[in-house]
Amino acid sequence: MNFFLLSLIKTGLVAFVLLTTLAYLQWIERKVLAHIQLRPGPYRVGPHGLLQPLADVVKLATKEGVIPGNANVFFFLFAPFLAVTLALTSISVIPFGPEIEVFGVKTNMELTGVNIGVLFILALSSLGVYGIAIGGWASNSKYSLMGGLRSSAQMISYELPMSLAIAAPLLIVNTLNFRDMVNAQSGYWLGVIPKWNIFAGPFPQFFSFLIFLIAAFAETNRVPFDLPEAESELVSGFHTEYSSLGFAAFFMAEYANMITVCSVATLLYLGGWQPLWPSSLGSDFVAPLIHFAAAGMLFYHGGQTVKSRTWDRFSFPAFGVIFLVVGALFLVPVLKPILIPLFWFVGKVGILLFIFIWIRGTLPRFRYDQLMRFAWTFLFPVAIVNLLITGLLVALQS
Amino acid sequence: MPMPASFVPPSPQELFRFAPEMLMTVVATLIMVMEPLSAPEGKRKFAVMTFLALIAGIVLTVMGTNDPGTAFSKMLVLDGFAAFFRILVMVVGLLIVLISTNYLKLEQHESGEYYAVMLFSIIGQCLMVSANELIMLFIGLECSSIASYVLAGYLRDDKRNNESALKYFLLGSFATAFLLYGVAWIYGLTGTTNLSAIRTTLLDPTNHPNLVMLGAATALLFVGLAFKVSAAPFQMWAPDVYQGAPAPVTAFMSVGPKAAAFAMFLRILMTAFEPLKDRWEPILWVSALATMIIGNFAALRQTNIKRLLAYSSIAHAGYVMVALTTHSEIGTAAAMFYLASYAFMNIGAFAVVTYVARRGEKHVATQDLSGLSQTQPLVAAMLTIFLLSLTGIPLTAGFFGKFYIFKAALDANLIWLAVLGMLNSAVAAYYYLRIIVVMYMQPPAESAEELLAPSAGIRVAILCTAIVTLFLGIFPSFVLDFAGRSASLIR
Amino acid sequence: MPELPIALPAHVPLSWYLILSVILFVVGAAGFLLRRNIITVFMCIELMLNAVNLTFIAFSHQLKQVDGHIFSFFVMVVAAAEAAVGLAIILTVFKNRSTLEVDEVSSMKL
Amino acid sequence: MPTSVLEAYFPVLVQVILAAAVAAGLLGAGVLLGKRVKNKVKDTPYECGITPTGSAKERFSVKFYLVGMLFILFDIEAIFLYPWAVVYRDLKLFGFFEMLLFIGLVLAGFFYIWKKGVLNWAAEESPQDSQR
Amino acid sequence: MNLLNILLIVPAAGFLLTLLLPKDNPGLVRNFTLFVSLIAFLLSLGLIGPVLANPQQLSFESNSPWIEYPSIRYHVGLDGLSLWLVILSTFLTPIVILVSWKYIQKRVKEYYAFLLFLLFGVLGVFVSLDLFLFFVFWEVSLVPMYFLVGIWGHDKRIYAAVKFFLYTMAGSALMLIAMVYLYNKSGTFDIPLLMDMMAKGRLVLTGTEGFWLFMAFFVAFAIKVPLFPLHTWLPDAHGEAPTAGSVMLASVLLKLGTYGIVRICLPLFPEASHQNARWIIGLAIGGIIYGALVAMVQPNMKRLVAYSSVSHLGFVILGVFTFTQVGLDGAVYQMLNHGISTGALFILVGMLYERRHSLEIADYGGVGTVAPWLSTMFVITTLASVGLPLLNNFVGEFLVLQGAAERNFLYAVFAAVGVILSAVYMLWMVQRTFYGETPDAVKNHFSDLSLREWGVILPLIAMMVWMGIGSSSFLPAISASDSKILSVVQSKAPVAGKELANAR
Repeated sequence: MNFFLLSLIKTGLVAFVLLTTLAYLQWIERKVLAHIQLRPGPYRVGPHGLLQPLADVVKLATKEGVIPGNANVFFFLFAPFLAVTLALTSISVIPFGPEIEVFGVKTNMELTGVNIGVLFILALSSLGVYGIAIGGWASNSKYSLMGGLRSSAQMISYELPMSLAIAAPLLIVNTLNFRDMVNAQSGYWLGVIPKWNIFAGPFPQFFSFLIFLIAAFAETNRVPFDLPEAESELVSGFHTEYSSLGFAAFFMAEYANMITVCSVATLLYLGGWQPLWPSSLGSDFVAPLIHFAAAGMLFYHGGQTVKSRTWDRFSFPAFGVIFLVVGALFLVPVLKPILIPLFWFVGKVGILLFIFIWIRGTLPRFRYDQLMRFAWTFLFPVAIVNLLITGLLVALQS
Repeated sequence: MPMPASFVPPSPQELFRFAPEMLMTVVATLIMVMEPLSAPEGKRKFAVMTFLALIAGIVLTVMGTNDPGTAFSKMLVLDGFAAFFRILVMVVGLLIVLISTNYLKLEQHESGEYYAVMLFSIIGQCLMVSANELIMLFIGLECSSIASYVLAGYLRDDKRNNESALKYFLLGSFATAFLLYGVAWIYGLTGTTNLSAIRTTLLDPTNHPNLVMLGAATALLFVGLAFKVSAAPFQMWAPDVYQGAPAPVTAFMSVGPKAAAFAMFLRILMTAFEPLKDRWEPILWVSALATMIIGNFAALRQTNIKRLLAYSSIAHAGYVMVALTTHSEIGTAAAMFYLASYAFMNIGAFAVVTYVARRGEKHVATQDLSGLSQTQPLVAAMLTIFLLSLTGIPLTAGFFGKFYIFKAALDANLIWLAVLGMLNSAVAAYYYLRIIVVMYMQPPAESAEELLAPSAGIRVAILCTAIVTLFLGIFPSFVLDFAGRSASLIR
Repeated sequence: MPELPIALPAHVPLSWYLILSVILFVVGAAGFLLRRNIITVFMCIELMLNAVNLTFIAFSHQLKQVDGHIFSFFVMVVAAAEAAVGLAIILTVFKNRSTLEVDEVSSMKL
Repeated sequence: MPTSVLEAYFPVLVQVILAAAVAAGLLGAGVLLGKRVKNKVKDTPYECGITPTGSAKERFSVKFYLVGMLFILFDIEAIFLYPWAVVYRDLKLFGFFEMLLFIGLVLAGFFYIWKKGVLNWAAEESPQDSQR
Repeated sequence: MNLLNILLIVPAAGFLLTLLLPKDNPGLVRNFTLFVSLIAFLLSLGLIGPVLANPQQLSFESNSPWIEYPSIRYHVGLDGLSLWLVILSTFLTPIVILVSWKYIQKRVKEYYAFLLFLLFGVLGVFVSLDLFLFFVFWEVSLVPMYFLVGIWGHDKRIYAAVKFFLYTMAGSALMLIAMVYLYNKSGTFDIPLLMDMMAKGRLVLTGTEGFWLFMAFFVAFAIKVPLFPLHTWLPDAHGEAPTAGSVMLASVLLKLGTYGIVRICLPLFPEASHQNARWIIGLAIGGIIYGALVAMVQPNMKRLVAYSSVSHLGFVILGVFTFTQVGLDGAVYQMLNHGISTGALFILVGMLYERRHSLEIADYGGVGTVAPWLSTMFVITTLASVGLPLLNNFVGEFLVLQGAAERNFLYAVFAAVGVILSAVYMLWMVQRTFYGETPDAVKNHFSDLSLREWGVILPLIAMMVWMGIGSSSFLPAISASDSKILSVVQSKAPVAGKELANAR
C-alpha cells in the first residue's frame, strides 16, 4: 500500500482516538477524584456524566474569550496554540504495538519509527515550556507572569532529572528507537519475570522509573507539583487570563502531555506491549478475562441499583454488553495479534494515568522552594548515582 | 553512517602528554569545590594552589618534551611548538597570580573562582596551542575565551568591568561564529578537520576543491582568527575591553589568550594551509601593516594607561602578524620569541599599572604616574625597562623580538613591510616615552603621597619580568634556540 | 495500489542546506551589526552558530562521516556555555545600568 | 519501516499539521462562537478585584535567570549522555570511566552551585540559612 | 680579557655600583663616579701605545660569539680612527662630572649613574666592529642622554628630550633594516669581514641595493651628526640639556654620526658614497652657512653654540666626502677639535649660567670686569672655536678646506665663508657678554673661577693648545687608519660618465 496513504490513515486514526481519550481522561479524572472524596462526580449529563466532556466543550466554546487589555494579542493566542500543537505532535513517534497485518498490509502500530524517538519526545517536551512561558508573559498580568515563570523554572528543573533518568535504561537497551527498545525488553528471567527495564537488566531500573515518574508529574504540572496554577497563591497561574477555548487548549495540552509521558514510561520501563508473563503461561487470556469480569460486575450492579438510580438499570447492563463484546474480540484469532499487545500497552498507560489521578486526590502541594530543592538536590544526584551504578553493572556485564 | 569503529583507549604515553592539562583541570575543579566551603579569610590558599598547579604543569610539560608526538587519535600534537607555548601561557599564569592576589584583596573580591576560572582559561590555551584538530582547537579556544569573558567582568558591581565583559563576550562570540563557519566550510571542502589531513588534501593534485569556496572559507577563518589576535580590521574590541577589565585580567588577556591565539594561527598557517600560503600572504601583509599603524597611531592620543597599553597591544599584534606574513620557520621562531618577550614586558608593565591604579582603579591616567621615579624609584625603573623593551631599545627583550621579526620579514623579501614596521616602532617610541617623561620629568602628583609600597606579589612579579626582559635582551639565544628548534611543526 | 501524486525526492540536495546556512549566517551577522538590543544581538550570535551547525551536519551527511556531527555537538555545548556566561554578563550589565541598548553601554571612549 | 529520512518524518509532518489544525480550530471556534463584549474593567488584568498597580512586566527574582542558566548547562551535559548510552556496550569499561570523569566534573560544578546557595530558594533574604 | 674589554666594563660596572649607593649621600656618589671615570680615563691612556705602534691594524681585538643565530659576535677593536674618539670620551667624562658637581642638586645618584652609562654606550659604539653590536651600543647611548636632557634640563627639556629620542629612533630603525638586509645578503654583521668580502668580490651589491642601504645608514648617521636639514632636534636638545649633557652631546654623541659615516658608510658602500657625494657636500656646505647664519641671530647662548655645532659638523661631513686624504684626516681631526672646543664652550656657558641663571646674551655684559679669568678662558675657547691658528680648530678646518679645494675649489670657497661667519657670531657674542656695561645683576652675583672650575677648564685649554700646535701627535695615527678606508672608496671611484649609468 502506498506509504503516504497509509500514513494519512494511521494519523487520522490515532488523532481520533487520542482526542477522544483526552476528552474522557478528564471525565475519568473527575470521577476518580470524586470517588476518592466519596462523592459521585459528574452525574447529570448523560449516564454517569458520560456526556460531561461534550457539555464542557460546548460551554467553553460559547463563553467569551477575553483578551486582556495591554496583552500582546499575537503571543496571547500563540501560546495555547503552541502548547496544543506540541502536545499532540508527541504521539507521532510512540509505538503502541508490534508489527501487524491488516487486510494484507503489513505495518507497524505507530505513526512513524524515527531512530531518535527519545530525543524527539524530549525536544518536544522542552519546547512545551514556551507555550507556558509565552502565555504567562503575554497576558500582562502579574499572576500570569509569576505562574508562567514558576512553571518554566519548574519544568526545566525537572527536565534535568528526567533526562538523566532516561539515560539509565538507554544504557541497557542501547537504542533511541522506541520499537527497538520494547523489543529489547522481550523475554523473561527464569521463565516468569519479564525482562522489562524496571525489573531486569543488570540493574533493575526501579529508581530510574520513580524519578521519571516524579519528574513527569512536574513536567505536566500535576499535583503535587501544580505550583504554577496554585489557585490559593496565583489564582490560576499562567492561564489566569485565559478563558473560553484558550483555557481549554491549555487543559487539553496538559492531558495530552500526561498521556505522552505515561506512554514513554511504559515504553522505557514497562516493556511496552510485552505481557506481564509469557503467553505460554496464558497471559493472552488476561484481556478477555478482565473484560468479562468487568461485564459481570456491571450486570451484577445493574441488578442491585437503588431506587434513586433507576437509569442504571439500563445503562449498566448495556455497558456490560459492550465489555462482553470487546472481551470476545480478544479471542478472535485475526484480531488477537493486534488487540492483545494493544491491551497490554493501553493497560499499562492506563494504570499510570490512574496513578496520576490517584496522587492528585491524595497528596498536598509542595511549597515552591521545596519543589525546586527537591529537583536539584535530591532527584538530580540520585539520578546520576543511578546512572553510574547502571553504567558500571552494564559495563561489567558486557 | 559509520561509527568510530574501534575505540583504542589512550596509552599511558598519550595520557602523559596530556598530563599538564589534566593536572590543572583537577586542581581547578578542586578549587571550585573547595571554594564554597572555605571561610572568607581563607581564600589565599587558592592562589597558592593555582601557583603550585602551574608550576607542576610546567614541570610536566618540560618532562614531556622528551617524548614528542600525538595523543588521542591525533587530536593533540605535542611538539616543541606546543611545549613552548604551553610553558609560556603557564608562566603567564604564574605571574598573573602574583599580581592578582593583592588586587583582589584590595577590591574585596578574593575568591577561589577567580583562580579556577583563570586555570580553565590556561587549560584552554594549552589545548589551543597543542591542538592538531579543528575541533580540539575550537574547544581550547572557547575554553579560554569563555573563561576570559568571566574574568573580564570579574568585579561584577563595577560598570567598567561589566561593559568590558559584555563587549568582549559579544565580539568574541561573533568572531567565534566566523571562525566556526570557516571551519565548517573547510571541513566540507576537504572532508576532514585534522590539520595534517587538510594539508594532504590541499596538496593532492587530483583533488580540486572549489577555489572560490576555499577562498571564502579561508576568509571566514581569517576573520575569526584576526578577531582573536586583535589584528586589523578586527581590532576594535581590544581597547574597550582592555580598559574596562580589572588590571591583572587585562594583563592576562593581552598576553595569554593572545599568545595562544597566535600559536593557533601559526599552526593553522604552517600546517593545514601551507599549500595556500601565496593566497594568504596579501591579506596578512595588509592586515599586519594596518594593525601596526592603527595600534600605534591611536595609542598616541591616549591618556588612560590601560587603553594606551591596549592600543600598544594591537600594535604588537601587528608586529607578530609581520612574522606570520613571512610564513617561514624563521618567522615562526621570531613570532614565538616575540610573544614570549612581549608576555614578560607587558605583564611587567601591567603589574606596575595594577600597583599604581590602587583600589578601585582610580589612578589609571598617565598623569597619575607623574613623579613615580621619586616616590617609588625602583618601580619606576622597572617600568622604564618594560617601556623601553616595548619600544624596542637594545639590551631588552623587545628589541630582539622586533629584530628577529623584521629579519624574518627581510628574509622573506618583505622589505617594505619591514621598513614600514620599523618606522612604526619609531612612532611607538613616542607614546612609551611619554610615560617615561611623566614618571621621571614631572613632579609627583598629590595622590602619589598615599602610594604604599608594592605588595610582595607585585614586587616579585615586577622583578621577575624585569630580569627576564633584560636577560632575553642580552642572551636571546636562550629562548630563541628553543623557539627555533620548535618552529618546525609536526605536520 | 493507488499512488499518491506527491513524490518526495530521495534526499535534499546539499546545496539547499548550504544556501540556508548562508542565509542564516548572513541574517545573524547582519543582525549583530544592525540591532541595538543586547539580547537581540546575542540571539543573532546564536543564530550564526546554528548556521554553522547546519553546515556541519549537511557536510557530514554528504561525506558520510561522523566528524561533523561531533563538531556540531561541541558547538552546541559551547554555545550553551557561552549563553550561560553571556546571559550572566548581560544580567549584571542590566543590573548596573538598567538598559539593554548596546549604544548606551559605552562609557569608555577616547 | 521507512526507507529514507524524509519518509520517516513525513508522518510527523502530517501529525504536526493535524495538531496545528486542531489547535487552530479550537481557538478559532472560541473566537467564532463566543460573544464579545469589551469594557475597561474586563480588560484589566485579574487581580482578585483589586485595581492593578504598576506594570506586570517588571523585573523578577534573579533566581529564575539562574535556573535558566543552570538548566542550559546541565541539560546539555545530560544530552551528552545519550550518544554515549547508545554505543555504551561497545565502549565497555573504558566508556564507563570516561563518563565517570565527565560526570565527576559535572558533579563538581553541581556541588559548587549547591554550596553557593544557588539552589536554595528560601534563602533569598537570609543568606545565613545556607549554612544550615 | 684585554685592556679594551676592561675599559668597557669599568663604566658599566660603575653604573651598576652607583645605583647601589645610598640615595641620601650625594657626596659619595660624586666622588665614586669621578673615581670611576678617572680610572676609565687612565685605562684608556694605556691604549695609546699599542695602537700608535700599529695604527693600520686593529689592536685589542676580541671576537667571541654572543648570539648564535643570527650570528652576532662581540667583536671589538681599536685602530687609529677610533682611538682618539675613545680617549676623547673618557677624557671628557671626568670633566663633565666635575662640571656638574654643584650644578646638579636633585636626584644626584641617577644623574651620575646615567653619565657613566652614557660613557659605556659611546665607548661601545666607537669600538664595535660588528654592525649589530654597533647598533646596540648606538641605541644604548641614546637612553641615558634622553634622561639627562629630560630630567635635569631647562624649561622645555621634555620636548627636547622626546624630540631627540624620536629623531634618533626613526633613523636607527632604518639603519637596523639595512643591517639585517646586509646580513641576509652576506651572512655576517662583522664589519672587517664584510669589507673583506667586498674586496674579494664575494659580496656584490647592485646599484639599487647599494643606494638604498647607503641611504638607510646615512640618514641614521646624518640625523645624529646632524646634517642640515635634519638638525632641528639639535638646538633644542643642546639648548635644554644641563651643561654636562650639552657637553657630552656635542663633544661625543654627535661624533657617533660622523664616526659611523666614516666607519660604515664609506667602506661598505663606496659606489653609493661616490654617487651621493655631491648633494651631501651641498648639504654640508649648506649646513655650514645656515648654522652660522642662524647662530648669529640667537639670543640664547646655548642655542648659539648649538648652531655653531651644526656649522662645524658641516665641515666634518664636507671633509669626509671630499674623498681625499687631507680632507678625511681633517674631518676626523675636526671631530676631536669640535669635541674639545665646543665642549669647553658649553662648560663655560654653564659656568655663566650657574652664576647668573640665565642663558640670554642680553642678560649679560661686562662680565670681563667682574670675572676676568673666566672671561679669559672664554675668549681663548672662542678663538679656538673660530679657528685661530695655533689653536686646534685651525688645523682641522685648514685640512678640510684643503681637501675640499682639491676636489672642487668652489667647495672650499663656500666653506671658507662659513669660517668667516663663525668668527662673526662668536666674537659678537663674546663682545656682548664680556665687554661693555655691567648690569647690576651680573655685578652682584659674579665670582671668578673656583678651584674646581679651574680643574675643569684647564685640561681643555691645554688640549686646545696642544692639538693646535702638536697635531703631529695625533694625525699620523688617524691618517694611517683612514687611508685604508679611503683606498677602498677610491678603488670604486667612478670613471667619468659611469657615474650616471650607475645611478640608474
